[in-house]
Amino acid sequence: MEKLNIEIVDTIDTSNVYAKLSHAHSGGICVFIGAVREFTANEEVVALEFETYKAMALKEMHKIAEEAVKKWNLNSVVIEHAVGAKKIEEPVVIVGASSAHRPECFDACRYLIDTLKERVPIWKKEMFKNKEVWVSAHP
Amino acid sequence: MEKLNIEIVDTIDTSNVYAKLSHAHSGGICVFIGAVREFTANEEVVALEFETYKAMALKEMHKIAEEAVKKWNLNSVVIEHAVGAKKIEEPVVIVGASSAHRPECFDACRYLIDTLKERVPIWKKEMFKNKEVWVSAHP
Amino acid sequence: MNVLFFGIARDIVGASELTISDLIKNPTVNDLKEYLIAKYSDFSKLTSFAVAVNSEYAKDNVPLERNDEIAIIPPVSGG
Amino acid sequence: MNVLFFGIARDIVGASELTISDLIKNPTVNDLKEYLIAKYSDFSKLTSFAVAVNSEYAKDNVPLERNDEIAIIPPVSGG
Repeated sequence: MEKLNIEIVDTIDTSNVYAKLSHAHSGGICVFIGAVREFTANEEVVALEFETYKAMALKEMHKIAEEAVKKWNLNSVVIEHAVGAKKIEEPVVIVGASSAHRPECFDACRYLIDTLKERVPIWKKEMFKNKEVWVSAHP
Repeated sequence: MEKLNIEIVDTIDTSNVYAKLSHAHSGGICVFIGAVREFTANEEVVALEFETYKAMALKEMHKIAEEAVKKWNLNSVVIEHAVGAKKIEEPVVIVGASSAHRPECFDACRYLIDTLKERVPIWKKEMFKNKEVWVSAHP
Repeated sequence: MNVLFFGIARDIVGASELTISDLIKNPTVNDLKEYLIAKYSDFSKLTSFAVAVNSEYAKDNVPLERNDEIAIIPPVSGG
Repeated sequence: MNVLFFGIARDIVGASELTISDLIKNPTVNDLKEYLIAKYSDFSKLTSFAVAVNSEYAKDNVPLERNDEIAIIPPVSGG
């Protein structure tokens, strides 16, 4: 039975992700961590703030995890996203996939983060020195 | 200046890899962990043993890291491989790449592990119940 | 009918939840979208927005029931 | 000339280091490979094997010097 680790958290703990993905039948584990970078389009981001529609976000994250398990025969999946204010270098999202061989865990991990960014109801506001912008809201 | 974290170790510590890859200019971090799986070609592996030609392995790992930094403009790289006897579920290798955006860190991480497996002088012996086999030695 | 608003949608209506009583009878997702665009013109400036019914994305032709949990989902930007 | 042996190469010669004194004068990497295959036939059964000179892969035409660190590298299998 595969293990799904799906959470919305205040702070991402990167230190225990291996324990969540380790599995006797897994030879490969791939993890992606998204963090706050200092520069966006040459303007200085002071901070980011994330909010979510939690019930729906967890439901979508479960769907994405189950799609990936089915497609790549994964033994374990992690999808965790942080909410609240995040500073530079803080992790905001961690996804990971655990499979028998390495091509599958790489492809699955990429799918998890790409699909999370497309579908999961989480919104990011970028705080610059003089303005605040909801990312992707406008064309 | 990019940070390179290149090591041959007795035991892989997966808990501090984020600290090594975190960087103010990195929005994406990708990590691959290779571990001992229970089944190989339907025969039961009892344990694995890794040995290395350490001076040369470290030199090759540095070359691979520098190639990846140059090609994908990475801010930080991790390449660590364990030696000695390893049991099922133990990590044997961890590689990671940190970059401004996520496509680069995924591609770089895949390059690091694929190229390590091709070039770095490390040898794996599989211990089954009744025999021992140097992996890939024979056609 | 109660409707939840998130992100920039909340900023546009100035509330995280509204009780809407002047929608047409037996409304669909599309009717709600048109109602919001007519009442708050800033919705037409968004890249797009979706409606979730009971915490799942709902297509334009889905009917809205009185006890559904309805939410306005502006363009997501997690990760 | 001292030569280091790793992995299955060490098992074939039965030692992790050999001092080889009966190689031709001014040998190249290729001469050392041919010497090993002639003396230990199991080398010809390997998928392949490489020679490292001063801890870098060396091509067949590279000359071997007396003070070089020379190593036999059977097919690698890390990761």
